[in-house]
Amino acid sequence: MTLAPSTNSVDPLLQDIVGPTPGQQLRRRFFGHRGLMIGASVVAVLLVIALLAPVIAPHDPYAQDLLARMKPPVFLGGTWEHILGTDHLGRDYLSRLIYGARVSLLIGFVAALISGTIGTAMGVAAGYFGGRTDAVVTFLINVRLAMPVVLVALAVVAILGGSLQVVIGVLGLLLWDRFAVVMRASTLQVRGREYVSAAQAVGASTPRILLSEIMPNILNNLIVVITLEMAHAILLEATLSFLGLGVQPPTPSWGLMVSEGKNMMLFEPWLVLIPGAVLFVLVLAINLMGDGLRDVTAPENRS
Amino acid sequence: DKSDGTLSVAFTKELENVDSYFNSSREGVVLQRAVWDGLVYRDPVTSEYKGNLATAWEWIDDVTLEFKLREGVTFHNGEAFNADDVVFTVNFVADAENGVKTQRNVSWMKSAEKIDDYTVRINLKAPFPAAIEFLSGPVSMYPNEYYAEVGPKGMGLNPVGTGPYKVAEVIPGQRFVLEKNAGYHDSPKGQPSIERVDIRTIPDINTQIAELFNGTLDLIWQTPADQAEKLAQMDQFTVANESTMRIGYLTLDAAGRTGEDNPFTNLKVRQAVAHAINREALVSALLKGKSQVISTACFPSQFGCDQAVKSYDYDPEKAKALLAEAGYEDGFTTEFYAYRNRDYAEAISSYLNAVGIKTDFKMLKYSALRELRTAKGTPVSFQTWGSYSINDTSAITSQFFKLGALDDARDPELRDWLDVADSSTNPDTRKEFYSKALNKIADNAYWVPMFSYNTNYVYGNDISYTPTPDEVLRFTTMTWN
Amino acid sequence: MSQSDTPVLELRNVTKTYSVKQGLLGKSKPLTAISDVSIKLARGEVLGLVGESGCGKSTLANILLGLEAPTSGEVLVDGQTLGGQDRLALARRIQPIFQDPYSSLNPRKNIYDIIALPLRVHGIGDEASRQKSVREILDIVGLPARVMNNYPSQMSGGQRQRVAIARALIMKPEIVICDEPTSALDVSVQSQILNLLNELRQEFGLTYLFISHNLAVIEHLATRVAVMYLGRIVEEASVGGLFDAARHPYTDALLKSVLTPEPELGIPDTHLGMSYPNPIAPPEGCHFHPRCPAASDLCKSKRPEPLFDPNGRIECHLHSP
Amino acid sequence: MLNFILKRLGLAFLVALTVSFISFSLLFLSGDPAIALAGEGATDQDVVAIRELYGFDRPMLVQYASWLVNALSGDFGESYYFKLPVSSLIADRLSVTMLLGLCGISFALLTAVPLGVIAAIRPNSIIDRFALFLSVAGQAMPSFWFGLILIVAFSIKLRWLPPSGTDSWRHFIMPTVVLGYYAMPAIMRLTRAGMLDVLSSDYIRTARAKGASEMRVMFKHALRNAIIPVVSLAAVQMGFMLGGSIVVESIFALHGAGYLAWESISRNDLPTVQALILVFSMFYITFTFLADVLNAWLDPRMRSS
Amino acid sequence: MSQNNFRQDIPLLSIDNLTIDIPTAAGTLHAVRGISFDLKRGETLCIVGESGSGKSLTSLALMGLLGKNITPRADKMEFDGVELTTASARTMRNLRGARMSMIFQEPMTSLNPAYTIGDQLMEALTLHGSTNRKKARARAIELLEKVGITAAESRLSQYPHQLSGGLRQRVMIAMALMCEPELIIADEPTTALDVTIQAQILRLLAELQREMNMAMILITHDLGVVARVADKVAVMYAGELVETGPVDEIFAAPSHPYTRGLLRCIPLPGKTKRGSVLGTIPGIVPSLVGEVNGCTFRTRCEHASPACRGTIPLHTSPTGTHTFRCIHQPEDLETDAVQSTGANA
Ligand SMILES: Nc1ncnc2c1ncn2[C@@H]1O[C@H](COP(=O)(O)OP(=O)(O)OP(=O)(O)O)[C@@H](O)[C@H]1O
Ligand SMILES: Nc1ncnc2c1ncn2[C@@H]1O[C@H](COP(=O)(O)OP(=O)(O)OP(=O)(O)O)[C@@H](O)[C@H]1O
Ligand SMILES: [Mg+2]
Ligand SMILES: [Mg+2]
Repeated sequence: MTLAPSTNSVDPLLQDIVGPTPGQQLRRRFFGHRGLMIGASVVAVLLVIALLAPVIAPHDPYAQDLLARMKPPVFLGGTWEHILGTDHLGRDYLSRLIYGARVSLLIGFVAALISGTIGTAMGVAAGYFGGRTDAVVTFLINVRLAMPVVLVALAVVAILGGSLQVVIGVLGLLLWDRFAVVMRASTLQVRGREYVSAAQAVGASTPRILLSEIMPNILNNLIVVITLEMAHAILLEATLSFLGLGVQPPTPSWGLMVSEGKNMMLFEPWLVLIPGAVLFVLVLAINLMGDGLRDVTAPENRS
Repeated sequence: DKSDGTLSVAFTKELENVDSYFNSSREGVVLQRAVWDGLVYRDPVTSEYKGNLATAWEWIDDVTLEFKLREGVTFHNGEAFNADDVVFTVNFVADAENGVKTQRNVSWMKSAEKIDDYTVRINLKAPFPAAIEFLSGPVSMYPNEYYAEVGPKGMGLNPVGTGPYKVAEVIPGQRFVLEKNAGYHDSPKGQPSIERVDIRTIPDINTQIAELFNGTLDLIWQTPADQAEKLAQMDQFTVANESTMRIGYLTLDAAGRTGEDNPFTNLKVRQAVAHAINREALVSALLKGKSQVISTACFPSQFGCDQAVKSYDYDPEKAKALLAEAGYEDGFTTEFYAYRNRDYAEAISSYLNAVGIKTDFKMLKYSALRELRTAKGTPVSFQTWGSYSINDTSAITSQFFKLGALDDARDPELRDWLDVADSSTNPDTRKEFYSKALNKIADNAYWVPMFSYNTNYVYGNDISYTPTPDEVLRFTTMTWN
Repeated sequence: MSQSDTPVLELRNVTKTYSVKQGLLGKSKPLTAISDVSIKLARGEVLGLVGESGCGKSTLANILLGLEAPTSGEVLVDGQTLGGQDRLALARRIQPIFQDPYSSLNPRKNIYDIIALPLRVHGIGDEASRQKSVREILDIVGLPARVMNNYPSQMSGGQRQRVAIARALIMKPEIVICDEPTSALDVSVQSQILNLLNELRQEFGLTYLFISHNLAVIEHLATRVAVMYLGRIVEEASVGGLFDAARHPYTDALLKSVLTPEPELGIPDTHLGMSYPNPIAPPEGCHFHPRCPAASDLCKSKRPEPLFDPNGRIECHLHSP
Repeated sequence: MLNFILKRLGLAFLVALTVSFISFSLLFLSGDPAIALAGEGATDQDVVAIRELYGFDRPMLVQYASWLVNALSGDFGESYYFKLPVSSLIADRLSVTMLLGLCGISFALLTAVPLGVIAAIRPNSIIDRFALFLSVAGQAMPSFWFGLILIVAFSIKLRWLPPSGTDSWRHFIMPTVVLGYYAMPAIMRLTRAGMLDVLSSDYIRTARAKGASEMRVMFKHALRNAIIPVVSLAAVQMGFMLGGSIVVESIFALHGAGYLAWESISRNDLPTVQALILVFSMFYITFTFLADVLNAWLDPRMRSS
Repeated sequence: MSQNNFRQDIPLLSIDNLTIDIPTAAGTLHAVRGISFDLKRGETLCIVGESGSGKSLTSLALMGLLGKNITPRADKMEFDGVELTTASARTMRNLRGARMSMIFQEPMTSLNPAYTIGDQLMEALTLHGSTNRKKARARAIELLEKVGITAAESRLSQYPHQLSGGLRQRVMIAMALMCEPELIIADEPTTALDVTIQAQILRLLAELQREMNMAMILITHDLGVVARVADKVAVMYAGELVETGPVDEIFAAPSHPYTRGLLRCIPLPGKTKRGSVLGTIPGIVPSLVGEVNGCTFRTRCEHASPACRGTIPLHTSPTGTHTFRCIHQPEDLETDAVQSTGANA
């Protein structure tokens, strides 16, 4: 009785009883994850470039000069006037790449947002309400998965014409499947937890339970899927543009640039290599970010 | 290769049906000229008409043509050629019910009748001066018994004609193998010398070039200018360039179909557009080769295509001034449509942007654009027309300025003049009225004609070939070196 | 007070049937999780509910909490059917404490938000008065006020279970449904929680339904005990009556199986069979007969009728009237 | 089991029906098919004649119903462009695509599964990191770009492989790689995750406690269980792959169904596009169905129910 | 130390100063520290302790199943003369399953779902010997009958998911016994089971052990189980053995404050007054990451004093079989009987 345990506060054995908050842990893991940091920084840099495009770009990306077509980049014997050379209409390649970042990021982001909204609503509803709702959603997911994405997207874009809005809309309406699948599974998992029953037993309304008990606990998965689907949308847009049914010229899209450069691929391979490489780096960075986020948020989800 | 006597050729587009009445593509024309013959033949160099399956012909009246047929000609399947074949073919294709795809090529004919085994008459619906031209082009003669049996589908899979080449194999859309017709009649087309022609569809130009490098292709054509230029720098290939009848032009919504207040209803705006575009630069930087800047709404070699019309030189300042006069000091924004040659269209739209006409660029599939133009019209669109290689102004100007669905000018006076020119049998009257119409089109800048197209032919040095300006690949005139 | 004869909580002939699917697309079959269960809870008593895993204890608790609707039968609170009552009103009177202190607290919320949730849902008080209530209840369950800003992951199992108790009690309910509240805890922590529950009951006059498979705990805490087997209550009696003189062979086996820390005693022989029945296809007759050491032919064919007597209730052919 | 198969078939049929309706209505919105049918350079008379000939003025549901009834008997109508029965057109092209898909999925499985297993056996090792990098990088590589690079490298610069065509097995190497690599990361990850999961499971500990050798533990006890989800994934990927063959076929000029699809879209060849969407969906549906049956057989828990 | 049988004088298993350190992100986790005990043939040792106290790690270390990145250290860890710390992987493999086997806690997940019961049972035998399948099958049937499974023959072709938890645990026991091992380690074999089944399984295990004269280590956190099954008891707290001794001595005269606290925590039917206040051990188990010194129980101990941070002596009873680790003499602890309540965290 002489020494009550709680007064023994300097004892080293007692140190770690109150650990860091989940937020602190998350931050620590976040900054400790190399892939995540690399991916996030690259994405951040590209984002800044995209936002500041008018300031950074050395030339007007639309200004053509038919007398200076397909000038090679500086490292292949070009001039500093056009660091990455010019395209088949004599437009500055670097400036077009910089403006292209806007297109890719915009498409990735908005398409992921649209599909995320659709998929999350479906997935959460299926997971939470189960029964018939679940059956319908599962069926819809099956139908969606059975439709060949590239083919359907191409067909729709061909029909409606390839404006930026149409491409974003088509991708947004096609890529919700993974959201629905993941959100359904996460909701199902969280729904079985006893704190949900506790909230129900307290009399909390369904919207309240969905918003304050379920959503915060599936948000991490949602964020991971958003990043991965963003990458997916960006790649798909590039593919559509490559096949000639994506966004329309003169809008500089990287996929379109590859497609345009493709014609001279055998003679001027850099026309294809440069935009493809930038596209690769962006998608790689987003994927690294998504993977990192998954790593960082997963253990928390388990405990 | 020369070693195995087979010439490997690439087509870029998939050909829908080898039956020449049921496709509308250039590739189809190439095969048509190789596999079938027409009654008449026009020398592509001299433009002189010669007898082919017919030996002589004469106009009985304005609407009746009589032909004497060549004797002793047989089809590839052994069927003999005679008046029955001509009568059957003409009656079949002239009947709209049978769904010939290119109605314009055949709809001027009413029927055919047999006079005797080697004499036939073709009856026209109305006087049609370009009849011989058409008969020397798209109208080829089919074997009546065989065609009655298999129809267009069977003809497409297993074509039979009288031409210099027999079809040995067809994989629809992918591959056609031709073999020399050893018993080819004494035709003005000449006798074939190359044994076999192996045609594959390779849509991608890079792949075509790569195969050319690898020696698995001997000849490619319609090669884009930039690539052709590079290939010409290499020793092992010959690059030949020939002009074609296709022209590129802008059609402007002068009639206000997209809205009464459309800027293009204003003549000054249309003229500003014409002044804004540096057509010389387009030709020298993008099209290259034998392309030329044109100012009339037809291809210069076409009958009646008067070149002495108003021409608009590149003058952006003047364009801006005209726009200001028209009340568009700050320019305006308009939709700009195109369906092919995205790079040309982009370059054009960029010129328009430079003088203040901001374009909202829309690239559509041909059918979608055509539907849009038919239904509502478009403010500006970049169009091209190849006239089916028919060397007559009626094949282009009359197609678009007679108040049809694609007529953006909708000028009744033009229609009347063109009607006269199309149906008159007097060449001078025709010339006069075409000239009047073409001058009015130019003065009013209904169209902004831009340039004519050209075609590149790239082939190994072991082949000799001289391409013709009608953009038809003629295997008969090719030889191994 | 008339309240003394009306039970605060009563189940009348409640049956709950789930339809379960086997495999991805298998046929769904009915599974009767609880069948024809009737119990009464008088004010201030602790009804202990024991039974094997899967016998329907949690299902029963969920029905009482309104989390599941019974397939048939009635739930009455103060003599009134549950279905007609307002869910919110009900939530004020009946609150749960769950088994797993890890999954019963939302890991994304801090302790204050977790405990204050019932107040928010019911719109009680303003933020300041809620703060005060939470502080009070934390004190009552023996947690320092500073844990309010902690997250569940920063606390031990015992502490979490105290948080769960605080959440259940903040609305001052009359009835607390404890579904195995200590079985996930180490014994050294279990006793703390049991003491706390006991204290709270005395202080606030709570009524407990206490579910556990640990008979020692039930004996320590309960005033009355109900024994469940495969969805049915097979015996019910006062705690003294049951532990001193079990009547149902299953209860008997249960009691025998309790291993007390008495080294001089060996491992008991329960004489039970091993064939634990499939709840989807329960055996004919008495559900327990395949394992019962005293089963007769009658038990195989005919289900025993429940017998009510002053000792409580028994459902066994050995004790039929 | 039979019951399972029947129900699964019913579901598959419903999915196929829905897909067919969506694809039909989608393309029906595409405007006037008569113009597409007439082709470039047709005159107004041509278009009018064609519209009447094909009866495009009927209500959509009527057209769908008649199309569906015919489709059920394998008649997808006639291609607007080729004037040939769509079914025979597709049948001609399908073998290339199927072969390509088969090669692609085999390539993906043969590289991804071993890599995933090794990565799981040695987590955090160099091989694991390499595999992980490969999977992230692989997923980021645009396949059209990858294909073009391969052509430049192996056909033009090195001249090892033919750039296009289907004449020999060498023609299939690059398309196989380009088609297959995209499925690799997912399969690799799933194998790795499945193996890791299984390896930390209690029954693996049991097997080790019995004295089983590491090889036996890995291949007899672990892989058998870890492979079950991979089978489903491979089926899904195979379905996607056939849909993704559009890009590969257009790059390598393979005249398969994917290329036909692309061209048909460009040509507004409605019946062909409709049929192709349905055919690709049917492949997906069939593969997932087969995978489910295979899984049911591989996994005793499903087998007995 | 005075048993009667001559062979049993030599311990089958002898462990001295077993230490297990686990590298983690936060630092080294000193999960098990300085554990020593001996076990003879036919003897049952129960290791009891709170969740996370290192019971399973100890048993896995014996089996050589700790995994690649955890290496146990010990002055001695001998099984029938074979030093386990230095034994080759092959030697360990030959021992495992054949001479020492293990039963795990989770009957539901410890069997491979992809193979039949028969396959898995027979594998245990065929892995270690010259037996053919037929003999292995006969042995499997024999053992299944022995563990009380009826219709053993037909069970062989069943899959694990077709059996209930109790049956699976019996299969696990049968599997552990296939090669007639000399040592069997059961890690909480009944925690997942219902009380009635627990009693049945424990009874079965004890019978078989006696019959085959095996040494058994039974791990549990249930003092009731310990009391009924054990010959010897080892009480673990936070990675250390705080008290060991013969079962009757431990229960009659628990010495370490933790052992005493534990015994006070559980309500004893018939002894503890119903509804009375139970004894408690306030506080929580300390983290073992980083430097660990002194008595780890001091944070929860009612007798704690600053001296508890220093070296802790090991007291041995006069009989020499009962030991415990504490700075206090047993007599000092005897006097204190105050029960702390739970509300002082
Ligand atoms: N949502 C549900 N759907 C289908 N079956 C269910 C559902 N919930 C419970 N069951 C089944 O009902 C029966 C009773 O389950 P319940 O959870 O009430 O048992 P329990 O006595 O609480 O068991 P435990 O001691 O393991 O918690 C079990 O067979 C269970 O599988
Ligand atoms: N592979 C590992 N990596 C990191 N820590 C581990 C690992 N295995 C065990 N531990 C930690 O070592 C400590 C002892 O674990 P052990 O499994 O031996 O406990 P136990 O006494 O068996 O507990 P229980 O009664 O819960 O089974 C625990 O704190 C545990 O978290
Ligand atoms: Mg339960
Ligand atoms: Mg353990």
